[in-house]
Amino acid sequence: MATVEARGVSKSYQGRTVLASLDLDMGEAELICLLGPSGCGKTTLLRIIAGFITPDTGTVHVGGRDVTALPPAARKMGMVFQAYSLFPNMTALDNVRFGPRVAGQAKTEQVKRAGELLDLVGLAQHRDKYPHQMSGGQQQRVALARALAVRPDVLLLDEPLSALDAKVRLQLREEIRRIQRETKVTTVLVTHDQEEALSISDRVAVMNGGKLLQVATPSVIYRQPADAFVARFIGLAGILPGVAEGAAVRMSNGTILPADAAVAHQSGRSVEMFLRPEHVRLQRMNGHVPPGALAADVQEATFLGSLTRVRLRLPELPDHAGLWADMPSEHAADFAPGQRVTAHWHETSPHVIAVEAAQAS
Amino acid sequence: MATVEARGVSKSYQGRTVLASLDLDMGEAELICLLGPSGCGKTTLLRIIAGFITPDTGTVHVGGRDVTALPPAARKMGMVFQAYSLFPNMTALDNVRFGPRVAGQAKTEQVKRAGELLDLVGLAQHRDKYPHQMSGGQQQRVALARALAVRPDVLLLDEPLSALDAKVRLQLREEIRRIQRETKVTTVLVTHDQEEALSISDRVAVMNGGKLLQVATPSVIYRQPADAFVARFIGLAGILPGVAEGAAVRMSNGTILPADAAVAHQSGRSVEMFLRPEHVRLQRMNGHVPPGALAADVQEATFLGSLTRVRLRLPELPDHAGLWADMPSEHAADFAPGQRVTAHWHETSPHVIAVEAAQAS
Amino acid sequence: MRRFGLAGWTVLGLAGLYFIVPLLMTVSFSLWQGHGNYGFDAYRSLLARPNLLPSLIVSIELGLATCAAIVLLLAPAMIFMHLYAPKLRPVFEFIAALPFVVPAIALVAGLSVLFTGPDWLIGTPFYLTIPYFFLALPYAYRAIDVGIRAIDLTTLTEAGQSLGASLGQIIRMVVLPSLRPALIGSMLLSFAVVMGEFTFANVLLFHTFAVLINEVGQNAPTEAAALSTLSFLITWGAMLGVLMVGRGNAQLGGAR
Amino acid sequence: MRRFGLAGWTVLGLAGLYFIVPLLMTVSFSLWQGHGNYGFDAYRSLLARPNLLPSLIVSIELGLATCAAIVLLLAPAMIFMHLYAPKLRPVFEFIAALPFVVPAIALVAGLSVLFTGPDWLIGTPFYLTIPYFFLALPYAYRAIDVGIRAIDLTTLTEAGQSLGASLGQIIRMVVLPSLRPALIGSMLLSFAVVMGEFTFANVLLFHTFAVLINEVGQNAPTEAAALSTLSFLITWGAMLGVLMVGRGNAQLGGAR
Repeated sequence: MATVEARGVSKSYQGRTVLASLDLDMGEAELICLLGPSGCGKTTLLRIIAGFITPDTGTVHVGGRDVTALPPAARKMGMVFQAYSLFPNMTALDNVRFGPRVAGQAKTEQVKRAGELLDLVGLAQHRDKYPHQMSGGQQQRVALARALAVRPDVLLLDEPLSALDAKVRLQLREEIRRIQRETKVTTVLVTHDQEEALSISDRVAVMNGGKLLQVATPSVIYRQPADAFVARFIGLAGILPGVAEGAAVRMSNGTILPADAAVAHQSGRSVEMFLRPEHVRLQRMNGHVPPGALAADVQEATFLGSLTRVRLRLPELPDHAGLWADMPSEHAADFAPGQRVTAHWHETSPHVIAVEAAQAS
Repeated sequence: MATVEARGVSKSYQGRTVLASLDLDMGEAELICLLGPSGCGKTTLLRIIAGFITPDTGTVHVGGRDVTALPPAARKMGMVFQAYSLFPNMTALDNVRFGPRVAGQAKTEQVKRAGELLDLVGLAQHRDKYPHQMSGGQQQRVALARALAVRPDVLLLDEPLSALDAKVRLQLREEIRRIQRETKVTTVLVTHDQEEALSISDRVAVMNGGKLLQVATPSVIYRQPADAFVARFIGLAGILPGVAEGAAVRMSNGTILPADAAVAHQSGRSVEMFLRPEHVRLQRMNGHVPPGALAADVQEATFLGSLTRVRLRLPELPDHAGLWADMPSEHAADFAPGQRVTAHWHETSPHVIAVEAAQAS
Repeated sequence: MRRFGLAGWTVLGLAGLYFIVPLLMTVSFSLWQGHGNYGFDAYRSLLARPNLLPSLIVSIELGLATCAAIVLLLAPAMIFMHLYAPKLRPVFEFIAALPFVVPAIALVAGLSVLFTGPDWLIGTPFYLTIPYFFLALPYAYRAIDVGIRAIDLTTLTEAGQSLGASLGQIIRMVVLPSLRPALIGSMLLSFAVVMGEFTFANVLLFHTFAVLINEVGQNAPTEAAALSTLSFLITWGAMLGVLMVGRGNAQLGGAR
Repeated sequence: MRRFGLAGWTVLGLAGLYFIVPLLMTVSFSLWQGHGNYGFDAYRSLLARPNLLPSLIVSIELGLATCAAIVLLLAPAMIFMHLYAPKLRPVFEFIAALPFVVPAIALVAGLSVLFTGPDWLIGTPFYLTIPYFFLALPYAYRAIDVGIRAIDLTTLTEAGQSLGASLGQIIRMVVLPSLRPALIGSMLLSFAVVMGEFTFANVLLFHTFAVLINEVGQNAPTEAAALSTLSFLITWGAMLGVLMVGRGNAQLGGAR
């Protein structure tokens, strides 16, 4: 329900830079995931927005108002923590009405509001339970209701699902998305799980080393990663190193592989070609390798249900080159480990990134 | 390197049946996963094979030899535990050579064997580290090497990956498969993670309530689940309840949906039709619902990278009916939440199971 | 999981005997009236002693004063340490362990020579509250520390702040209620320590309950046995209280 | 994380003063020779006392005997309890807490009247080893329990068994080496308890180190101060030993 603007935010601890002059803009009612490996600064950024950490430089505006100097209690932000943070001495209902209560609302108002929110998270019948009587997933639902009870301008979720079982995690993920859509609260979610980020976000902000590498919709992040780090971190990708030549890439063994026309302006530079497993098609080797294809050996085939994922070894290319190919499990019998194959793909499928470009462009 | 046969194994604790007269046969060099929800008895079965638990009835044979009365130390089985179980007062090398050492091998032999095994698990350069100096994944690799050092007839893995990060879990899973193939040790792996079981096993043994429901290859388990429990537990499936009529199933709203000809012999019985999301195709609603298709609303679309998974609501069917459909992410824009659609599928896709058949057939 | 080691049972049995046999003998001896007669004479003459009630009152007062010091000084200091200065934990641990490692007798021998102060303090037994606070420190510290660790104080405080509560509100509405079992436990333990303390009171010549027990023991064996029995009962009661506060909370979830 | 509460610093400061000021005063008083002169006279006459060495030896012997009992009785019993009878844990916890909740003075008053036994036991101070074992129990139990919990004894034992080792081999090669720091810690703590114990020895009329300190304190103030100083130094040394064994292991990883 409010925009969030972080401008030039940086933070160091004992000389170690955790956030390096970072800018982030969020629209109203938007859900953004801060995604990155541990130590990338994503939690620090969230805690700066929450007010638990004071940035060394930079400002945070919420709905146009500068909140940089405000203490957490004055920021009107709801927060859900990774660890179970419910007040252990209170029932679910009392936890949820804690915010309205310290704000001095009338008790009937508090209870009404808390009841509605417990309804929203599907726990109306558990209102009188204490935290230790609820499962982890239920506790996090109550924590979500409690955070929403203060009608926050911004909702901050600090890895709220990471302590939960896989099955509960999936359910609660959908629930959070639904509730965020219904309440239209601007939301920041911190996670290290790329599947979670892709599936839940309006936009994903990929972080590494205290910097924002790319902020974009899940499908752009997946299809057009801004740099090699994002390409490696998001989803699974085969990597083929080579040199750009016109609208193609030349491998170290001389093979010319077709690529997007956009490669043309990188001509002559060292590049890496990223290929998603769903774009790679295999054929059993029948003597010759057609132009635009690569010779490979099947190293391992992993049954994943509807799909079987095949890992390929590329004997003619350097060690760090590798490819994966997904295929319907019905066809997997043709590609057992050891089988010699040729791999090919549509020329628009590869995403080519210059090796020097370590930064977001 | 040895067959394993469990015959009529049962175990109760204080009147509660944990294993109910269960039979399991394993071939030489086979890798079987015991898969099931917590409390299904899978760990009890593993510990009976290991000798830590004495069964109430039944026998365990390894390589044709009855080991039921043998203590664990005499069974020649290597075991890897869920919790980090390395001896904290010993280096990686000393941990691995513990087995040969208590067996009275010459010290040079012990060290040579331990070195080879640390090589095999890729930790040759960490041989002098203590457990607390290693990561969780490294510790489990050492535990694997230690279990193999006694040249076991059977390797027993008790949720060896469940304490690890998602990324490390994937790596080590492949590693375990590779090492098992190289050493050809008959292996039992206990897990509650169905993806892990499907991807690593020669055969999967699905357990629930102390019984084996189905023992089959991953692809049979996935495509032809023996009963409703297996169908729900393995992978994601839409469920349509109805009544079998000839080679089709009649829904409660009267719609007739085509199904496999095998349904014919269940004619007249209550059945559930299971549909994998990859088999369901969607079209935007254009006025009428063609025969053999279902009207539905898109409830939620989740971006999963190459695929987008759509959850459907079926307004004309009972509450517990539901469908999912996977589609290439390129086409997902046509199926936003709220969109009315028709869902259809190839008549060989659904798997139909009679509701009364709660048991493995 | 199959066999309970013989050595284990032996030690357990010996330990049980060590506590139960003397207890039974003490109880029966306290009921002995000479020449094969048994009855409550010893208890009657014990209760008739004029110095029983005063010494019991002194000990109870000292116990309550020590409990108050624990709740008003130690608990807040530990909450602040956990929240704002976790680096000071080793200092706290060290201080909390000191009274136990420095022999009480060394402390009291040094102190008795040196401590001077205004008459209103040194002249009354309440002066003992200061050393008793530190004697009780290891137990009270441990009990409160376990309680604080069980509730993830930092996250609870941050959750409260993000909901708009002040630190005072959070401590009053969340932290203290959550720590109630730990605080009650620490007070019961401190009380038990004070009730049983002999060295300080004896050397500094205050007439507490423990000193009385010793005195009686020197000259009236059966009364001493009766007093021991009563003392056992009181302290076992306190112990049961600790256990039940802990368990009741874990099961009923009043504040856990 | 920003401010360390004022109350916290205050309590910390007071606690520090409470320990440091008397210590400094004790040390300076022990060096006072009257009329403004300072020197080591008190230490010299203390060391010249004929009963210093015997009482120190008695205390050290008792301390060693108690340590032996801890390692030979308590540690094996606890290992077996953890492995084969985890349900008995509450019993162990209860027994380990008893000596602290039952006031020592009540115990000794009852025991001194009742305990009879063969002369070779009751006639020597070694008789004290039995009550001292139980006095040291809470500390020793806690130290060993923490050590055992840190190593997941059950899984280690099962791992050893699956590798073909006997229970004896596992305990000798894995369990005891892994518990070494915990065992050393429990012995140092027990030793400190015995060195400082006054009540039992005094009431039962044995002349231990703690009794000597009290005796000296009654009639030779500066010597008492000197003795207190020495006692502080010895016990602080033991304490540092405990800390260093713990830390050394955590960092160098000898056996953790």
